[in-house]
Amino acid sequence: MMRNLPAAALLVAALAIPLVFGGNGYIMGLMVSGLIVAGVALAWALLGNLGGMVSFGHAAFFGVGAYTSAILSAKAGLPVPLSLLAGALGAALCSLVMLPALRLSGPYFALAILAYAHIFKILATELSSITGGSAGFQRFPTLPTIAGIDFSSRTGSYALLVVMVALCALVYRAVKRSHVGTALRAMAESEDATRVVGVNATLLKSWMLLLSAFITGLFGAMNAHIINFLEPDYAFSGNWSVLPIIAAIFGGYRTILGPVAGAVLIYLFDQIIAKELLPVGHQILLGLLLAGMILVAPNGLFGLFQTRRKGAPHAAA
Amino acid sequence: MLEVRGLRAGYGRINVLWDVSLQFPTGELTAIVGPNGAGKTTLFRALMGLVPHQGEILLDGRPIRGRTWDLLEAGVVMVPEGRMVFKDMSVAENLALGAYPQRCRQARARNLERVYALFPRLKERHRQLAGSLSGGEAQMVAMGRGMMSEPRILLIDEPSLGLAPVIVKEVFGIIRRLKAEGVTIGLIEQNTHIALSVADRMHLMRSGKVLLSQDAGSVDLDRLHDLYLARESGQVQA
Amino acid sequence: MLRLEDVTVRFGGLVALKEVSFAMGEGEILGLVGPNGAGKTTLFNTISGLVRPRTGRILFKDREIGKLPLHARARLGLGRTFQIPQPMHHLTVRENLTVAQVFGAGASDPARIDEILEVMELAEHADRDAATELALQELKRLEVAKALATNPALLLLDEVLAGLESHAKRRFIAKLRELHQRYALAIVIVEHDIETISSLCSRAVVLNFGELIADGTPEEVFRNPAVVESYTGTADA
Amino acid sequence: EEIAIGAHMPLTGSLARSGQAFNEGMQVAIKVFNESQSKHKIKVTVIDDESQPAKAVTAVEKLNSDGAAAIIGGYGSNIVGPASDTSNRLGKVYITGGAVSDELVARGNTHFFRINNNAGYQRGVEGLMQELKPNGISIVASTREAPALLAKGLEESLTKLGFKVTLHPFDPAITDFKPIINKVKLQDKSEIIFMSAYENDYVGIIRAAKVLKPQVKAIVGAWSLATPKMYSDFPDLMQNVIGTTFLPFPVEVKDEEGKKFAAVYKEMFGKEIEYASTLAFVETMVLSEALARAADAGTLKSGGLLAEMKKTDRPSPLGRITFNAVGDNPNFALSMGQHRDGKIPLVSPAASATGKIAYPALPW
Amino acid sequence: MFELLQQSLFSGLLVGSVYALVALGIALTFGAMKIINLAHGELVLLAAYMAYVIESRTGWNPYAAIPLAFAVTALVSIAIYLLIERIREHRELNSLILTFAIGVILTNAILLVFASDVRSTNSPLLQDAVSLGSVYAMNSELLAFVVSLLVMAGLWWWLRNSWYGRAVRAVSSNRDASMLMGIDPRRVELAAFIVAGILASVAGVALYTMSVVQPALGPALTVKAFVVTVLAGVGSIPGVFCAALLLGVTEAMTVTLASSALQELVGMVLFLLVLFFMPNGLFGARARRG
Ligand SMILES: Nc1ncnc2c1ncn2[C@@H]1O[C@H](COP(=O)(O)OP(=O)(O)OP(=O)(O)O)[C@@H](O)[C@H]1O
Ligand SMILES: Nc1ncnc2c1ncn2[C@@H]1O[C@H](COP(=O)(O)OP(=O)(O)OP(=O)(O)O)[C@@H](O)[C@H]1O
Ligand SMILES: [Mg+2]
Ligand SMILES: [Mg+2]
Repeated sequence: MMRNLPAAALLVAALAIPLVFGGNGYIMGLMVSGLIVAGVALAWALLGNLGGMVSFGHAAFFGVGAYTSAILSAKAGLPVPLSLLAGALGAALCSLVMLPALRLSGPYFALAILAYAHIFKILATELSSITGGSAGFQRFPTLPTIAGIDFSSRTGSYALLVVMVALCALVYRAVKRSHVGTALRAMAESEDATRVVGVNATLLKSWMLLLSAFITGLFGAMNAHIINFLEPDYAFSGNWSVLPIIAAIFGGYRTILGPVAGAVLIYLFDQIIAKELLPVGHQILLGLLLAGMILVAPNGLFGLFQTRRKGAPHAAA
Repeated sequence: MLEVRGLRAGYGRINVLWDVSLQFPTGELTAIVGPNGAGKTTLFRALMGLVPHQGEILLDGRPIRGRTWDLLEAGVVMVPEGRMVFKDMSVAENLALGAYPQRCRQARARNLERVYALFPRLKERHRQLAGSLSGGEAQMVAMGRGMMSEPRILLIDEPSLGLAPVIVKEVFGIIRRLKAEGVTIGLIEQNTHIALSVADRMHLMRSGKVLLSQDAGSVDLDRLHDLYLARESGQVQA
Repeated sequence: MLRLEDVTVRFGGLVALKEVSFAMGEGEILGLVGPNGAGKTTLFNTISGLVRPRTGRILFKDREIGKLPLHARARLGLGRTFQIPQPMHHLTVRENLTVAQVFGAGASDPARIDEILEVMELAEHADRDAATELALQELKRLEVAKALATNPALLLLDEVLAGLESHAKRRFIAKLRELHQRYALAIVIVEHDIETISSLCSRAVVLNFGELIADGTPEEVFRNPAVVESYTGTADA
Repeated sequence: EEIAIGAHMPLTGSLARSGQAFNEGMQVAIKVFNESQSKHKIKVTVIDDESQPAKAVTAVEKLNSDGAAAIIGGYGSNIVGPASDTSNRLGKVYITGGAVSDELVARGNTHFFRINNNAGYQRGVEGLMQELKPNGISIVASTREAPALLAKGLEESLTKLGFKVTLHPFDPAITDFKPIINKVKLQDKSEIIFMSAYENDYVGIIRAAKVLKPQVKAIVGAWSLATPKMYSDFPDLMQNVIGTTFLPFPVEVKDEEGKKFAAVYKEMFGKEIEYASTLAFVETMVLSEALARAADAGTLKSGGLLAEMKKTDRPSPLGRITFNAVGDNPNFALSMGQHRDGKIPLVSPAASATGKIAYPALPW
Repeated sequence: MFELLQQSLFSGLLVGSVYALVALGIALTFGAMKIINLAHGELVLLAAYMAYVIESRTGWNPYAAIPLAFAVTALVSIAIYLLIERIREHRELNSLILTFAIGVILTNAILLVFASDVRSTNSPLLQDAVSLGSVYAMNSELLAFVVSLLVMAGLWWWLRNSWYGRAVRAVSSNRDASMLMGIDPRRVELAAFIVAGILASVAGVALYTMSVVQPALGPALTVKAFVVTVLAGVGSIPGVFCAALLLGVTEAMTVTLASSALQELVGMVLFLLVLFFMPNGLFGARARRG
């Protein structure tokens, strides 16, 4: 029971927020943006924790998901729920192009993905007949009303995102707890050792990349229909790569709830507290917070709470 | 002379050494034997300041405050197992690093020649990355690297590990020669017979304690055997 | 069971294995000896798939496996240990075995893992982090345990006995015999200790500079002058 | 009576330079307005949108929930777009002077107003070209949103006017422009280089031109070029360069309002007014007056502001301001100013010129 | 056409030399310590702003700012190292995040102090055009080229001939073993960071003299530098120089032969191709181990 306490607390908070702030478009807007980051942070952490791959380029999946969904819903008239799914699939499909990068390790992989993100961004700018180029792409459908719930309203979007984040967290948990998850954990630092006992490392890693891209694309697509405006600089902005990393690390990227809570907290801290204290250059506070966190609690907020599992890595000497 | 008194050391939650006291008298070869996991390697690592520890370590009667690099300057050198080579550096670079302490940089070229003469295989492979060497070759690098620094006190951890019988004989030949040159040596060795053939004094460790200390000439092999198999316990001095 | 035909491996200019051919039968315990750098580990790497040979064929259970990826060979029943132990990082000892079992043997059987832990004297370390909390000999036992967990038909052991004190060594040898019996294992073992090879193996092959220079019973092999010269040295140094 | 309004500006991020200038102009307008009469007091809350759409959207939501009567928009169509959408949904009047995309007025938002547009910039440049009649024009344009839009528009309209036009779009990450200028020099051989970009690009492009010395007759640019600041920072590069503006420098403001603006601006920030701050000043004045009128009529709470905004028709330092059905200001047109020894006379169109163009107009 | 290509080849080489200058610092800390200093771009930028301060206050040549720039970058560099040094777990990943955070702090500090204006040199001497035959350049570009060649040679010599170079790599290869060699890991790593500071200060001043700086430039510099480092292959200092020139020339050629909008695209594609087909980089001799 104790182990599920953080999850339960988060769930209660998630339910309480619309009850308390439901009328406040501002707070709900911040929550929605925070949850978008949370979804991407979860996807990033999944790849980082299970796949052992640090990515600097999740913006690629985010942007592709956003554009795919927006274009399909506007130009092909696909209903938005389907276009969201298509966006996620589009992002996953794109990650297939990145499979060669799986051969690379550590920073090389991170940088290769960054290069892909750049390439996709430039393509979105140059293929202006499809994407509208740098002028941007607007006038595509908002989130629909289904069964009486208007998902384009702040509270509606919020509810949708909470459910989606929760679903993704459950998928993540299932993978992590499976034997596949255990094998993946080992693979990051001892690839040969895992392969000689029969683990098909490349395949498992590919699946993780695909899954991570899928989730990121899904959130990119949802964000597009919430903001209702796309342009390459925004959809492929480095922010979509960087913020989730900060959030995940802050919350604890080896945990599942860490990235989620980290994203929301960081986002709210930055927008509500930091902006109040320092109207210009408030990110300096974010930087300080992050640096402090890494030094004081390298395993993140949730890592702090977690009782150290027996056999967890610990510093020798 | 190197001496430890009441040494305790361990890794995080696990304590390995319990009040170990022993001496490495100048110019002598002190062998340490004992079953696996007894804490022999840990003893050497603690001596070199690689493992946090309590208790006193004295060099020539003066306590040292375990800075590894100060020990190296003072001529105390450890040869670790072959796993501890610099994997992504070449054999030549590994050996060159052996001569890092100020006092032996001058003589680097000469010492390198000496090492290459003892292990011709290393000369052949001087540009190969140490990480791709065979197990035995890596062991030779570790040994050669230790000799690059002209040790005054040399602590060697299982030099015969993974070496072919011919090479083992050569390595012990080298150890004998070093001893003859006046180097104080501490040696961990599983093969009691080989150890006894070069040692002046022998200590048996078990479960983080020194159980038996004897002069090499008067070793009671049966006693040793019993202790290995843990039929007896308690500190024994001979 | 296992057959190598003219296997050659090169690293740049270095010929690490030169047209090596041999075969071994079901349930055999084969000793593989030779001087340092002779190519023993390379041979294991080639069989298990870490190194691609330039030429030659590798047959396992009458199947050409030379082109199969690492994991596929493991699933066919090839278990191996690493000379420099390579535990799976971030996993406990037990998790190491579980992964090996699930992916290598294709089934999850906790009881069997407990048994292996017991046999390999790792039970008390079962919940330690494999990569950072074990001493060298424990790591070596873990290597064997992992290989066993994949349910192998052929076990490639690379110097798992090196550095064991004599009593432990004897115990280990007895254990290997027992495993060999119980699971009808074929074993290839690399070892520098002549006694061990003599007492454990029915047959030994000798590599020198990548070439197979002797094949026969341990007694025969260790009496072979070429072997004495390159490997064991003269009787007394 | 105190009326609270809100604004979102890019005070940090890629558009921070323009955002700062906008903020200053807006602050001056508030001060000028509050001092000009004593019945109403306008109070503005500014939120940094960090040059990001999502942040701008939440800013609008926050301002709305804090009770802002109307919203002054920031800079950049990609940011103003979603922000004004939100504002529209919330039923709040939204006015901007920093978003020129045509898309914005095609959405049918009822609460959206803007005082400038792409067409205005185009008109200014087209006028100049028709006066100069160059044999060819090379447009060097950033692929960022606003510059790309202007470049596209100009390429079409100038071609239609019979000019030979070559477009060189460049990635914003570019720092060395010599290869582009070299193409202009050796392939295009045109007489005019037109730059549609931002300050750092201008410096790079003009430097490259100074090194390669193509046979052009004038270097012309869009916004943020013909400003006193650019001259004082880079005097050697700016001499004779022409850019869009509406005020000569030193400011020769003929109308009272402009003079007042310049004086208060100097007092508050210790520098001369510039282009972006003027835009912000005008939009803020227009909004303030409409707010005051609605408050006087007692309709502020009941949506009277919208009607008052639509009735706007006033002169301004930018020329006449009115809003058409979609909220655009059809009168917007810019002049072209030329850097000359620290001064910036207006050289085109002839009607508003304060000096004669130096042609060929080159910094070397 | 020939003239066109000639000039763009030349321009590409000059731009490449600045890429090299910026990259050397990253190559040093990454190649030697496996630590990617994501704040390196900001260090360079900081140095550039020091050049601006000196030039605008005193009217001296920006190169006169190198001592001041060095003092500042070295201090910041030391601070970065002292913080990294405190990281015990997952050093490679966590130092990435830490230096990223420091980069954010520096970017915003620069923004607060220097505002968001664009800055560049005003020195007529540095901006003047020179022609070498039929190709043209600014004085500052030629100077930067020479400086970067010298700096590269200096760094190469240092890594080769001082004990530090080898020692730093030993520390990153196996910390415990390096201590057994008598190496004080903190001392050699600190030295590496100080040298990276020197490199950043020179790069920043050169950048200021031939290009335009603004507070948001840092991350772009870091990424470009890192791309060059990987392209070169870890551990090869001359390789960094060659890879940087190659990248510069490729970009310039893209502009000339295709469109300048594709410059970055082609650069990235080149990078990926090298990464996939030559995982050790163009000049990296060392095997990359997982
Ligand atoms: N890094 C570590 N973390 C935790 N425990 C360790 C570590 N290294 C060694 N140990 C433990 O310390 C004990 C002693 O190890 P040590 O390596 O000193 O033994 P040893 O006498 O050298 O044995 P061997 O003959 O196997 O080399 C072992 O029981 C081992 O489990
Ligand atoms: N990747 C590699 N690159 C270059 N040379 C290599 C590589 N791997 C192995 N070698 C060389 O090939 C030879 C054979 O090595 P191998 O590890 O097979 O020897 P071994 O017989 O296992 O020796 P040992 O008994 O010392 O473990 C050695 O000389 C080694 O240095
Ligand atoms: Mg040991
Ligand atoms: Mg071997």
